[in-house]
Amino acid sequence: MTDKFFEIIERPIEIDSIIKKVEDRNAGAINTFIGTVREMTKEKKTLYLKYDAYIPMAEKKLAQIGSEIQEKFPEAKVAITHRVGELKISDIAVVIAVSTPHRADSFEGSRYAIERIKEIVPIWKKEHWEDGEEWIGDQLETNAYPDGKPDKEELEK
Amino acid sequence: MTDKFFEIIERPIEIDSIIKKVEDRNAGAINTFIGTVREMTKEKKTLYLKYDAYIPMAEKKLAQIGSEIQEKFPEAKVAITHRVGELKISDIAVVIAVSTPHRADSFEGSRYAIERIKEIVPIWKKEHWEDGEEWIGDQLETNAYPDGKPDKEELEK
Amino acid sequence: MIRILLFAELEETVGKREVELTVDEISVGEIRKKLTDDYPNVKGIQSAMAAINEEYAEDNVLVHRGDLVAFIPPVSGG
Amino acid sequence: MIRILLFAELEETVGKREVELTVDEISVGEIRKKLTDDYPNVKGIQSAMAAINEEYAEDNVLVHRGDLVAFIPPVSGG
Repeated sequence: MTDKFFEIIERPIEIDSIIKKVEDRNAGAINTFIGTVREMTKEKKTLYLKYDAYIPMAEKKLAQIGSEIQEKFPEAKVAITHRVGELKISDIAVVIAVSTPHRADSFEGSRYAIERIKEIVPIWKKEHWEDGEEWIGDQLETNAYPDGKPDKEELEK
Repeated sequence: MTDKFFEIIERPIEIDSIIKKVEDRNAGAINTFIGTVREMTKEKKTLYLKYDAYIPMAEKKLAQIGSEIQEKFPEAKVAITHRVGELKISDIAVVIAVSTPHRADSFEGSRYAIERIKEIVPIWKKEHWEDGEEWIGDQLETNAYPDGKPDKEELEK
Repeated sequence: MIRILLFAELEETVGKREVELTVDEISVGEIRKKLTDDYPNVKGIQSAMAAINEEYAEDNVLVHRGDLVAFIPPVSGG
Repeated sequence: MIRILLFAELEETVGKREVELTVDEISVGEIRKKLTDDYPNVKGIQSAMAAINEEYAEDNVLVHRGDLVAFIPPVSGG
């Protein structure tokens, strides 16, 4: 783990070190979102995953997400680390930490970050099941972009 | 740190150990809320805090909050630890961890837990400022209970 | 005997965390009144919730010998 | 020379992560078409976003010698 607030790494993510990055004397709240590898999705059983990324652009886009959160909450501190490579069930894929003076903002910032990652950050997941493998496309639970592409307005943010 | 999912302790809280309690092969998301001691509240500068609790009842009420979350999200796992005693700026007062298969539910469960703690869990905070000290009453940002009391319906949940 | 626990500013203004009542049966509301009579300096007893044996209870509930009563000022954990 | 990066199923179906074009100027849309011509098996190039020098760009934007272009299939991090 390094001092970088927005990072793509190949090693396991140390949750504590991400949280430490956003500590602040005027933070009363830190919200942390941890994305883990789930075994069952509907009826399908995942054996393991592989994440790949366009690393320099992905780190830039993570930093952009941090700036977007700070536009709304100027006192927020944000750190995001995403892991790439082969991950097994229960391994941590991403850790987001957002500190703010008041708790509601930390929840909102952290939620915004994970949705935004699924829109604009060039990271891809390949699922390996018992009966095959597939690169997963747009995973937005919200289905904001049914065609899998952020729209023009989003990209210019 | 022990194996108890709902706990009041006097020692510093180890975040990782709380998160470990909610790990699950079918969790894709873990939301963690960390409440820390903030230095400035409006114009007032906090020097340190003291938390006190009615410990056996507080642990029971934390467990009740966990059950309430599982009524809504049966696959959720919940762990909450609150610290009591003297805490200084940036010390961690509470850690909530909620794991669920899908991310939206982990955010909702974690948010519910912190709001509910401020309603029904018998824990009190005494602020120590440069110019005095005071037991803090109802702190709900939502102001759901302007008289500081949960209403009857809430209590019977 | 009925044990009564006091917390936060109740404890501070009464000067102790625990008081005892030697009655067989009494309502929560009557205990509240008795505490105000016995400890005129007590602060916040009216806005405190009561709990009997670690569950919240309203003023009309009866407390019996052996029960543990607690008065819980507005909470501020988190 | 213009470097073009391919990811995920683009990389797999083309068989390499990087290809090069020896032109001075070309639009993103024209690169997209050229990849389809050169690699008939390529999958998902139409639904991929393009980026020039690590910023998203639309099909009408011109790419110049020395630029780094990337085609980014629908992302699935998190």
